[in-house]
Amino acid sequence: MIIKDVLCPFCGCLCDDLAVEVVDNKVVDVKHACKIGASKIRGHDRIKAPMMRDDKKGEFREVSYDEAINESAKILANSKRPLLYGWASGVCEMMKKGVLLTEEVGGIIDNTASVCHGPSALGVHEKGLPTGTLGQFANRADVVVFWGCNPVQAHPRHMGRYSVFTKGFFANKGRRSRKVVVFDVRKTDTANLADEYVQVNPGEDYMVLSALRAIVAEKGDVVPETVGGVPKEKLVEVAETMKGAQFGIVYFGMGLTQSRGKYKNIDNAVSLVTELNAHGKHSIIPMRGHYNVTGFGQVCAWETGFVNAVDMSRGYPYYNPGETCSNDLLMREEIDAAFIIAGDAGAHFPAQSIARMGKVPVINIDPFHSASTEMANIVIPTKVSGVELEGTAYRMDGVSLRMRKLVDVDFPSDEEVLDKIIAKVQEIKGASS
Amino acid sequence: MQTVTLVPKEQFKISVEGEKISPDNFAGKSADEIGALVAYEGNTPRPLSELFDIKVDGRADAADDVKIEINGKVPRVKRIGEGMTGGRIMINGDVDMRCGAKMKGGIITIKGNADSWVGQEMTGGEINVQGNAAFYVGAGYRGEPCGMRGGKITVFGNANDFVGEHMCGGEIVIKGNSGIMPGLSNKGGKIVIEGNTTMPGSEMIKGTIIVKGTVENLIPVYQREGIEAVDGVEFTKYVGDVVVGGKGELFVK
Amino acid sequence: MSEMLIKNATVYDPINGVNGDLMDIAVKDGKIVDSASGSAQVIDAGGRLVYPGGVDAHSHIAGSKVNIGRIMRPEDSRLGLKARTKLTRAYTGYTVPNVYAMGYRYAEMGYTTAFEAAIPILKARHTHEELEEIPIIDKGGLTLFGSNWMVMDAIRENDQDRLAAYVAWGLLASRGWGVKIVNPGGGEAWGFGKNVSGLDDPVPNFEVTPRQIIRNLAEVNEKMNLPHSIHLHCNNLGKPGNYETTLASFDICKDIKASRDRQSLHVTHVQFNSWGGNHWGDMESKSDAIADYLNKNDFLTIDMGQLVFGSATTMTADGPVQYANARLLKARWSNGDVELEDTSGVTPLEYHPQSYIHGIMWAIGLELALLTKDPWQVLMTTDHPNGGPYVNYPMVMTMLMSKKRREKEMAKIAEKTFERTSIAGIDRELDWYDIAIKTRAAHAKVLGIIEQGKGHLGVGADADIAIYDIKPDETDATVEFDKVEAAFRRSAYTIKGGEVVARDGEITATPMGRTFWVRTKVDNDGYGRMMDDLKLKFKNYYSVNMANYMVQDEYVERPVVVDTEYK
Amino acid sequence: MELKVTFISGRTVDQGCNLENKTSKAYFEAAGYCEMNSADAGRISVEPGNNVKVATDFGSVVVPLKICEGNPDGLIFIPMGPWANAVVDPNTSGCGMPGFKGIPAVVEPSSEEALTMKQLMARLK
Repeated sequence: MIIKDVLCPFCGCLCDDLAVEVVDNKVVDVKHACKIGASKIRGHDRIKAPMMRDDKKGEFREVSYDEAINESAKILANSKRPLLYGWASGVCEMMKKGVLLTEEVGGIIDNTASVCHGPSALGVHEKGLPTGTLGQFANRADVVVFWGCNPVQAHPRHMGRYSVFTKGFFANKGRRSRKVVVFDVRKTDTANLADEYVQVNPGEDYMVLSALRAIVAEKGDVVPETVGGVPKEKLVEVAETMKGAQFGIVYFGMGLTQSRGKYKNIDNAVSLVTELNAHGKHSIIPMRGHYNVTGFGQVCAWETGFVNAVDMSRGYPYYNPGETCSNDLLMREEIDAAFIIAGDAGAHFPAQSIARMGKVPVINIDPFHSASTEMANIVIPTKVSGVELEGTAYRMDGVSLRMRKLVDVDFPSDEEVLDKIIAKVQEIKGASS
Repeated sequence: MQTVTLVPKEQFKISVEGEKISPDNFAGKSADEIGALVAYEGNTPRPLSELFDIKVDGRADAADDVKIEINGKVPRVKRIGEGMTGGRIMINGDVDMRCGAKMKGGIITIKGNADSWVGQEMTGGEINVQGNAAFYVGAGYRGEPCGMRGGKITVFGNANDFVGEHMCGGEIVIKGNSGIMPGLSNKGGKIVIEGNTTMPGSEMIKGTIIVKGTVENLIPVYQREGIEAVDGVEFTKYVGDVVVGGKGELFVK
Repeated sequence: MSEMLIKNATVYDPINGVNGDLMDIAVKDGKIVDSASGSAQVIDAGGRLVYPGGVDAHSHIAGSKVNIGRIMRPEDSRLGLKARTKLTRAYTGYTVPNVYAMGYRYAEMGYTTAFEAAIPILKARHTHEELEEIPIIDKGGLTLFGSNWMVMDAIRENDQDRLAAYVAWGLLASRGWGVKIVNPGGGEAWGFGKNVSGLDDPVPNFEVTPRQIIRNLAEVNEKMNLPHSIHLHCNNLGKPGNYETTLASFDICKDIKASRDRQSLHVTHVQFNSWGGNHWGDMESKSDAIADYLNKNDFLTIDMGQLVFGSATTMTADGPVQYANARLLKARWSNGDVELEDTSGVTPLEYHPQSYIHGIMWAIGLELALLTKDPWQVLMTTDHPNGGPYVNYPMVMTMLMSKKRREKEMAKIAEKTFERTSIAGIDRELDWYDIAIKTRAAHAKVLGIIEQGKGHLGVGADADIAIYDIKPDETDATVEFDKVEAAFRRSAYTIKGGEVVARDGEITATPMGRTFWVRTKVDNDGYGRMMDDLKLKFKNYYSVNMANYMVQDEYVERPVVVDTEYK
Repeated sequence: MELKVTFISGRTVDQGCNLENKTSKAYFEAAGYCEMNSADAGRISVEPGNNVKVATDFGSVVVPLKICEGNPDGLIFIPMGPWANAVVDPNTSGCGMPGFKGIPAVVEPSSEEALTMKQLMARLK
């Protein structure tokens, strides 16, 4: 059987045109996907059963789901400052349950954006986000800027489907309709495909953005001859290109969010784009990583008013990155339990943070053996969303789509596990109050 | 005059939200009454008496006549002195985040280091940090148009990034160095950095930043206005940020 | 099953002509019935004011615009905090509350129904995800069609059957209740940073005019026999002098016969579109001209879009106006273009009484309601959260009921306001019956949900009832406005579907409400032409596949589907 | 022989393909290496496939070298993952985000073995 119009559960592109051949409840072929998406849908070795161990250095023993769930609930219910982290490679239905569980246990919920596009949200708090859906950019953009992102490696179909090579209603010649500019600290594969590559010194993007804003505002006379390693004449040339666009789009990535200045880079980039709207139409959009990391931000915002890093310890939400993000808390050694689900803190946090996680009980909910599994006391395997489970995901531009189920498995879903943990936590808390 | 002495019973690992610790909340209260006030240790409400040894000498009706002395380090107690209108708090050690947030009057002295957001959104009063301060000295909450609006913060050591973000009034003095981007998007007030800093005054609309040490990465959107003396010392004066049509004054040695 | 008897109620139920009668109301299985048995739960209203549950026909309560407002404004979400309880989830926010506060606060004020005013079809799934999480109230939403390529192409090619087929398909795809038109054509022009300047300014690249868009959608709306009329946000919103465009927009639909017992045109938040003058310096109120038109024509209704001083988050599918606002105010700006369909913008702002511009806007909203004779023609809204958040409705209600209350507000407002408005000279004070019309009955009538049992207390209606702690015969609302406002802020009882959901302004139960949507059968060859065009647009221009586009049943768990047919 | 450089981490296709395959050799090969240009490699006399030790104020890691001429002089790259994490800056700059890019580092030839994901994690327990 070939299942058509399948959504890809890997990156924020959330491509929805895959064709997957399933024979005897097994994926045998994946068409139209990129190499990463195909690899994800074809699958990898699974954790076969729930496991527990008291000593993180010891071996796991297989346990029943009930035992693993009850133990997890006990740890969370008795914790004063539990961190519930991950949430990005799951569907929205389970994220809602995650917020509820966080309320129930008075913990902190934080998603993978905190090591990815968290600073982009902080930039949005400062300046907003003039953006649109990916089809808008595909149909119209004649100037395409990639800043600190490398879609060839991280979002392999992005340039083909949405941003560069695709033909649109107005941009009807595809690649030839568009001028492509890449800002980066090194000449990436994406830069190799660009019409213009601007090499910026590491950590000096902010100043380059400020200089471009000044030039766009015709106040370029104050700009010195070189900014952030870029000659002024090159900045003037690029500013003219951007100003001359009928429709300009800036895609940005972790080259901005993780470099010096962090969210201020996003703040400045949004300002540049906003100011460019005095000339043509301009938009900006973060290149989100996980296929539903955007969904977590949406769910968390409508549930709590805040986009991530929400501390529910007082019964109402408090949000303050720098204070309530995972790495803030881990580096302060405040956390007394960690619940890692649908995201791999172990593989993507700095070693010093993980070492601190090593000192507290860790519950890991994941279909696969990850680096977090190595740090865990309890491991609960679940379904792979978007392959074995239906549900909602938000593309990087905030368009939500329904993930399809391709094969049946016996594992419970994240949502089912969360439901059971919530029920058990309520039972424990109810008994003690 | 009422003097309240708090001695932490342990070094808290999990942060305690100590917004009740202020002259306004303590005025006229006995040790028992103060001990019954609740602070949250993580998600767990705990009476102050469980967390601190509490001693009260004398009595006062108003915050102005209350002095709180915290003997010991409290690097995991947040929000001390929040919203206080008068009186004094003396912290004989380090203190956690948001100390003196929304403070309106009185004096807080921190003998050790202050964690981030010291004097967040304060409108009056005085905070002295004798050690170092972390991030966002005198800044605002996320998304608020104004950070500090009035009062004075002095940091005798170094401060980290984003000093005085969105500052609308008041004065901040950093005796040591500051991290990147002090005075971001400020709309008023005065920041004096006696040591070195990086990228000061971006998007400054109004206000004054004086850097007595060296400036690394002067952001490329300031108009140089020539040499001007401040308190008898000559500085190069810049005006900007020109991108936002700013009239802020940046004095660089 | 469950029965309830509300005794000694002073009832105002305008749809059934009940005007302050002292009576009992019986409820059985969630509906109003003739009488109750002896085992019914009895609530003694003690002569207090009883209204049907409030209905809000135009409010921005769910979807991507609301959520970007939340994401952009953490400083708003730190307001209005209320910790969770065993019954309720945590509340956050003032202008952009979280989904829980959204439902709880309506219920606490005696409101039981609210309609989301703008659903972009491509993002409708998101809207419904939020609607599904809003507790207690019943909901519906209006779908955006005013800058849609399918719509404009069908109009340009003069193919109304195809247009109707698309509108039907779009309502189905978005699970929408009605046809919303925002700044017709302007959303497409904004795709390249431009706007349309008026009703006869052709939309770039599509060669149709806003006038044609309004006219064709209005005609099709009536041929489809939809419960609601078209719902129009006029061109040139937010610009001095725009009242002329507004009046001309009214005229487009003057000769269109409504297919049901309702208006054939609803124009929304008209406060923002009743401005005279040529620029900010000489801006003035033209509410008199608008009200005069309403007084002479009964084919249309409007809502106020009342301004409330303080913090607001403006959000609209009118993208260009939001860019202009944000630039003017140097405020944060979010824009949200939706491919092939529409756009949106969100920007926070603060309304200051000392700004005469804001003063004039404040006055216009009230003038529209007070100068228009027929209370059924002007609904009370704040265009939440554009004019200010809906939690201020009780204050607006007292402004309509009391000249003294208005005078108290006027004392705070810049004097120049009163040279440019007529509010100071208006003596009219609405009564309890008028307020019942303006806050529930007329909303239900305008939306076309009377048949669904909304907005009234007749037998068979939903048992959505608000009891307020006020005795109409002992209360002079023109003087005791503080008492009235307090009563409206916290209903003594809010009953939703026969269940007490709030008591003295505190939530007591959190049932989930239903969602209304419309399914229209279009059975002619226009449907085939529409599908051919649609498939082409998906193949070439949409960034999602057609098979993944339409909102699935999973997203509307408690639907109320109304079927109609295109003739 | 050592070279002062700036270190960044980031995504790659192969690292993405093995995100759910982290105990495998393929993941090690996809994420456990360091890229620099050939001029820099020449400066410390290392060849592709040789191990180098990357050290920052926050830790050190040994990984094999790859050449990428897109890197300017003085810039090294390790794909995001446990190997990069051994040397990134854990401090969150007051905004929650550790320093994954732009970290001053020193790189030198090394005769030590590169560790597997499991071995790296074991050091943190």
